[in-house]
Amino acid sequence: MSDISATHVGSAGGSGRQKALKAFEAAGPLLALIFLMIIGSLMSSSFLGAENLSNVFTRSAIIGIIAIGATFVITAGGLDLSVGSLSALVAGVAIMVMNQATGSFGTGWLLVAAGIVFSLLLGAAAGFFNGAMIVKGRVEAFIVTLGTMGVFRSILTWLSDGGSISLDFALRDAARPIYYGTIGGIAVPIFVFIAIAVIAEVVLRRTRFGRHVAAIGSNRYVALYSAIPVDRVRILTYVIQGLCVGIATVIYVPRLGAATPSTGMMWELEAIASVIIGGTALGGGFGRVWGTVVGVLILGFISNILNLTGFISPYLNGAVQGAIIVIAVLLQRDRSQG
Amino acid sequence: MSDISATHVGSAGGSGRQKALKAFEAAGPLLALIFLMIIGSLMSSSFLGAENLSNVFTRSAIIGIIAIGATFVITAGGLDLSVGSLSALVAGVAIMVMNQATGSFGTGWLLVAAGIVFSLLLGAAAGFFNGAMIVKGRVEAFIVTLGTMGVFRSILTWLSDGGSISLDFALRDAARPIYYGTIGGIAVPIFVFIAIAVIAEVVLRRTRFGRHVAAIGSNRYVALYSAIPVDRVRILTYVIQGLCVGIATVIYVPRLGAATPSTGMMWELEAIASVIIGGTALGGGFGRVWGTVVGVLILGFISNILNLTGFISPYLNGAVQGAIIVIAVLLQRDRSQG
Amino acid sequence: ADATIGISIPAADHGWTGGLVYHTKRTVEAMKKAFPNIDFVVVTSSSATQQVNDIEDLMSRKINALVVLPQESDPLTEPVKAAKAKGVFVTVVDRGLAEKNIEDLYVGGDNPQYGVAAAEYFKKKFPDGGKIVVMRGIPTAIDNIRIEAFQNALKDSKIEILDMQYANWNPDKGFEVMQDYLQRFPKIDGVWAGDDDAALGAMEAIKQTDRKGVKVLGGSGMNKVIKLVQDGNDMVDADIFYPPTLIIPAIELTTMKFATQAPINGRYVLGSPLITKDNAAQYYFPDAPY
Amino acid sequence: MALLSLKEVTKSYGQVAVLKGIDLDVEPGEVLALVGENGAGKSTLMRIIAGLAQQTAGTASFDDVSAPTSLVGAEAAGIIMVHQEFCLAPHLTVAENVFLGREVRKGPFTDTKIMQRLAKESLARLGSSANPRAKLKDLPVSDWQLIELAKAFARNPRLVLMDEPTAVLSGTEAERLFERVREFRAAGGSVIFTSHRLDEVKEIADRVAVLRDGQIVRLERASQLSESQMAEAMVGRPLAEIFPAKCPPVNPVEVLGINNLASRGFVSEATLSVGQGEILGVAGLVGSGRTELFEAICGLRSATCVEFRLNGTVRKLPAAREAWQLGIAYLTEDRKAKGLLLGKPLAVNLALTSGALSGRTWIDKKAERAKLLDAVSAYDIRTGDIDTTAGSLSGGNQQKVLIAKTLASDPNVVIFDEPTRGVDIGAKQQIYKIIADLASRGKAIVVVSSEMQEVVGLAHRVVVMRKGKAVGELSGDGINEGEIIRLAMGVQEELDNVRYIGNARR
Ligand SMILES: Nc1ncnc2c1ncn2[C@@H]1O[C@H](COP(=O)(O)OP(=O)(O)OP(=O)(O)O)[C@@H](O)[C@H]1O
Ligand SMILES: Nc1ncnc2c1ncn2[C@@H]1O[C@H](COP(=O)(O)OP(=O)(O)OP(=O)(O)O)[C@@H](O)[C@H]1O
Ligand SMILES: [Mg+2]
Ligand SMILES: [Mg+2]
Repeated sequence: MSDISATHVGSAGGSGRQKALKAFEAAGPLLALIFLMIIGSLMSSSFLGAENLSNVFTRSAIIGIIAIGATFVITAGGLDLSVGSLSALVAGVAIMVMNQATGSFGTGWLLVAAGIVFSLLLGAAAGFFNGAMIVKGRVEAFIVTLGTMGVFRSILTWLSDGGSISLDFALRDAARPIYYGTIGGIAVPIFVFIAIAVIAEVVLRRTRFGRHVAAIGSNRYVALYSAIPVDRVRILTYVIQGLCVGIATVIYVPRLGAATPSTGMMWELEAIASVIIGGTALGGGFGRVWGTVVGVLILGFISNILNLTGFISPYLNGAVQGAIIVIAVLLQRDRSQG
Repeated sequence: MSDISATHVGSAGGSGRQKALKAFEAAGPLLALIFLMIIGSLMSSSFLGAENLSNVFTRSAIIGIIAIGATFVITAGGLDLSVGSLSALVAGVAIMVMNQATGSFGTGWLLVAAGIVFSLLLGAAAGFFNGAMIVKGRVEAFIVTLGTMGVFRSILTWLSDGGSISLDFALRDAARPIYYGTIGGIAVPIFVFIAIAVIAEVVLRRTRFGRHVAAIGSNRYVALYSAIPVDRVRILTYVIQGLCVGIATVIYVPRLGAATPSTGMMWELEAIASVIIGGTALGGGFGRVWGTVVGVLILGFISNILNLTGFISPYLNGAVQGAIIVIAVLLQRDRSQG
Repeated sequence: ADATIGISIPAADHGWTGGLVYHTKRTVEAMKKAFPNIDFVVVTSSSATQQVNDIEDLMSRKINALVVLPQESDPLTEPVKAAKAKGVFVTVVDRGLAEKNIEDLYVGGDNPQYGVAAAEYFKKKFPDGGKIVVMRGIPTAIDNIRIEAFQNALKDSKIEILDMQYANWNPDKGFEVMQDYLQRFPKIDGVWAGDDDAALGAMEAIKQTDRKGVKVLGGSGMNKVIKLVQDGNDMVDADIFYPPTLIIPAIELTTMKFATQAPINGRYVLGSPLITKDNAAQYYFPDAPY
Repeated sequence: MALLSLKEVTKSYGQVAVLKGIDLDVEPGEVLALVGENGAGKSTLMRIIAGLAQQTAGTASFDDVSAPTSLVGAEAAGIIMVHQEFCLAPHLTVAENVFLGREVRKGPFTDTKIMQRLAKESLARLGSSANPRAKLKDLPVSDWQLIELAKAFARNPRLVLMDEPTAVLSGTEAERLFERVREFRAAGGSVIFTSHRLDEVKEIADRVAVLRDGQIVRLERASQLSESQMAEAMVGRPLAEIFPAKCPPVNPVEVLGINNLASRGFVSEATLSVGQGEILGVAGLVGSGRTELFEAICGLRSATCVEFRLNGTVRKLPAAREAWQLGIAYLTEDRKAKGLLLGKPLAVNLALTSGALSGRTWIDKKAERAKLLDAVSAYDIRTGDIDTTAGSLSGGNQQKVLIAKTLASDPNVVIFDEPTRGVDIGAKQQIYKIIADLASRGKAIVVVSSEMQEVVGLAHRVVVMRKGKAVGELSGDGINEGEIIRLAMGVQEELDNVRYIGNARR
């Protein structure tokens, strides 16, 4: 849709009541989350327990970090379907490389650090590949990333001979704190998640690059006429996405210590859904990282509540999930684009 | 993105060479298909056999008909992720209803016909629901259909108690010809597929409604200001999509005789991919049904060739598929939007 | 070639099917070497629909025998029947078809027995009753059969099933569901994860808490889990045998049929015995990916 | 020594030559006006200078070196273009738009405070008080053009290219712009601008270049060229009286009437009526709510109305499609976003509204084409290739297509909102004649326009709006500019408050 349209339909700030309505809509996902948490605490006594909350936050970190990357891509008007497959691939390759290297590096934190760096590089490189194909090859993002989604997963399946690739047991102990460790009582993944969210929000909102990302998504031609390096910025969003996948994978691997062909299945849908639930526009132009974080938590808590209460037939979990997602977005329908 | 772009990029006809290039790009998916078929016939002697070709065309009919519906939705600037789940639901409910009705209707063609009508109605009704939520409820299509994707599949899982819903064996014989029958040597699904494709192409290209669909996808506000009934047309595209799912399901049921919680998984991705490979723009504004048909056949032949030659590790099928999809689209990159 | 054998199996989308594809490949390679005049074609499919397509494609290649491990019983019945009608020798593996007597040869595990074995394990572990949670697999007929048998076998015991949720035979989902079960139920004596992949996830979730003495039972015989059993892990002290290796005899027997003209048909059902520390060694294949 | 020097610059799109050997020098500290008919090549020439398009032949030099051939290069060299259509990002704030691509940084971060201050200053120098923190999409479009201009001047340019900058500005705003241009010129900056308002060309330009069919046919000091000489050079023949004679109907039968229409935030009390064969002019300052009023009447905006009469029957306000079915046609002032499908062929655009062309169901491509050919000759639409997309037409020619499209369904009530925006003087004359003809055929006509002469010259009766209210009505010989301005501004208010009115909605 043409963006200019927004002007005429959306309308000039206006009265206090309108402003309140706007603020309400802007806070939509947050309200949905709060609402969900109230429901959760009413339905299950263990819901508000520190441990349960910590569990949900911690496991949300993985999709969350990926979704933060997706916020950049989508804000710039792009799309990346390959994230789930990519994280499977990164996990698998990183584990293989680390297992190989135990001979020369030992099994200490040094190798773990090397593995982390390797994962980030691999993720970023894959993101660069996606971005370059889309921007320079001028192929629709949907197609390119649908393609690499198949390619990445296939490569992993091939490397793992269809089975799982497991981290060396000695290495597991060194890596374990990355998922299970706590700092001041708060789990490491939560720290990483928060740190990345804060950085990303700042980058998106306070830096020139972030400005350009939004401008490109808002209207690519505007950006072009303002002498913004459009291609470079667009490719960079995919690199950031890849990097985020790399980071998420670093957190994922120590959790179960293995990559399997089913690792990361459907993560792309979850990530995109989180971004959109959070209020970022699917067509691009406007993105907010905090919204994405809230979106991820909404999804995380929905399934947590379903597991904790279990009063619905497990067959219907998907229906409840689907319905809640739609309702959460209905709360902020101003931004709708159909 | 905005249509304004067209001004600067778009361009008037131009020289003979440019025209030839344009024609080449427009025919892109067709060339990709031909190329694929040449490869296929070189690599396998049975590839060009009447039976094999008939097989591929016949089974492509199912996704194909769904993808034709998706062409309308996408051309109007929408998206429907729920098609796979919907066809599972339609299949399941239709089978249950038919099984129930054998008592009073017998097991003849009458009941089969009633089942067909029921499927189409159910599909259309679900499409209407999607459309109304998106258009009247003003929620992003991605979210609504992601929601109903979960809802439809859950309902089926619940109805089937997690197992499968099978068509009465007596009824199977009555229904069998719908998939396995031939008319003048050509399989029934191929007839249906061609008929629907022709009708859809005519509707999209030659009727006022089709014009309106493209106009809305191109710029919804211009459409509104041109007295086009925007809401009605948008909802109708989803109804058409639902109807197409209904028809596809009618062909699907006699083939497998059962609906399971995994029926139709990932069909949405295949359908959308076919549409885009066929040259329809993901953002809307331009669609072509013949392209979609070619897109479906490309996907169908890729996996057929892989099966017939089987020289690659089965693990890597996904990679080959992904790569070919990207290449097929590279051939027509003019329409790219990233 | 004297004969072509087509093999249609599910794609490697979770651990067990991964192992299946691995063993299929290995067996085919071995058979090719042993019987150079027999051809093999392997196709893998990610859904029942695709598997039907694949079988059609195999038929186009004029196969003489079809070894098929159906994604789903009901949907594959018709297509396999059609293949049979064209005179192809049919070997069905693991999941039976919905109609009897289509296949020439059946090689399979015993799915009801799988559920019963699990139930017996818990009955023996908790003779005085206990509270267990269950993870179901992917919603399919097999999962239903196993769970039903499991529940029936527990009917006359004092064991209480607290809840059942789908974990899709997936370690990540197993981890998540287990974490939530642990929050929800202050006392859990045992977990039936339904599958070794999910069991691994559940184990990590339990390890994370300070709960002691929770018994985790998976199933299917993943080498990693069998190793744990063998090493006397106190959380996982048993497993149910239901290995993807059952594809091996299926392929071998079918090959024999064409290589040697030996009369081959009938049913070959592997039991689903409980693997414990005592017998673990005989089920342990350290080199398999699964 | 010339700042910019063009030699034999030629541009063709395919077979169509748009520019044919342009020789032109621009000195530092000079304001050059480009005038010419729609499609003469003005925008194309500017786009070449700005590095957005490449000439097919000829050379351009800037500062005695060969001129930059990319936008980035041009920007670096100090050449900035303000486009005929808006090039702003609606989701970003005003300050962000102004500094897009030129962000001021403090360390790694953008310095929002400074940019907001500078943007505010830059806007203030153009007389705009737009809030630099507001998102663009939340501002009325009336502010957008000034923001574009502020964006250009904030880039420290040496040469500013402005393509019809005043087409969407009110008189006062245009005045402020000219002041800013004079300031800029005094500081040594150069400006090339285009306009179809020849009076302002005369007022602000040092030199005038008249373009016809891609060639410069006259290039002279502005002081040596009268408006009518310019017009004659453009069109190639002397122009007669621009407005057709008025022949108001006697006691016309009312076709459309409204009592007290209100649309939240924009229109509060609007009462008016238009009769058969009558041309009703609607005047008012920018932002007085005229567009909103008529959009509401056509069902394009929600509103309430005490009474709505159509052809003598009282009914409720129609919905968008209903209005059209009732024979009310609305020509939007915003052709890019609401008027035309820029990516689609002309024939498709023309046929969008017309039920007559296509039957209820089928499209008749032959009829569409015939209609297009009719429209091309009736409205003098200038295009090299009849199958081209609407977006590749020049701005004025797009406007003609829009008018053709709006009239294609033969409506009974026609509301023209800024009908001659971006249209050359010859074409204006034509459009006026079309409007008068429609009226003489008994149609009820409304002309909303910010060009005072247009309202005065065309209308049989004039309604003046102020702050969303219809504040007065003039007719016959009572119609004159002074009276309209008095009503539009309110007697007691000073000239300075005009901007306040313009921004009232913020
Ligand atoms: N991208 C393009 N492709 C083909 N033809 C084009 C393109 N851009 C412009 N033209 C043609 O070039 C000619 C000159 O257009 P241009 O926009 O320069 O006119 P203009 O003088 O600015 O007119 P106006 O006063 O209406 O804005 C027109 O006939 C137009 O159709
Ligand atoms: N798309 C556009 N392109 C250029 N200028 C525009 C556009 N839309 C509106 N304008 C300008 O902005 C002015 C104000 O438009 P807006 O619709 O915000 O207010 P309005 O109430 O319609 O004002 P008016 O009473 O003058 O019509 C218009 O008169 C016009 O000059
Ligand atoms: Mg122009
Ligand atoms: Mg207006």
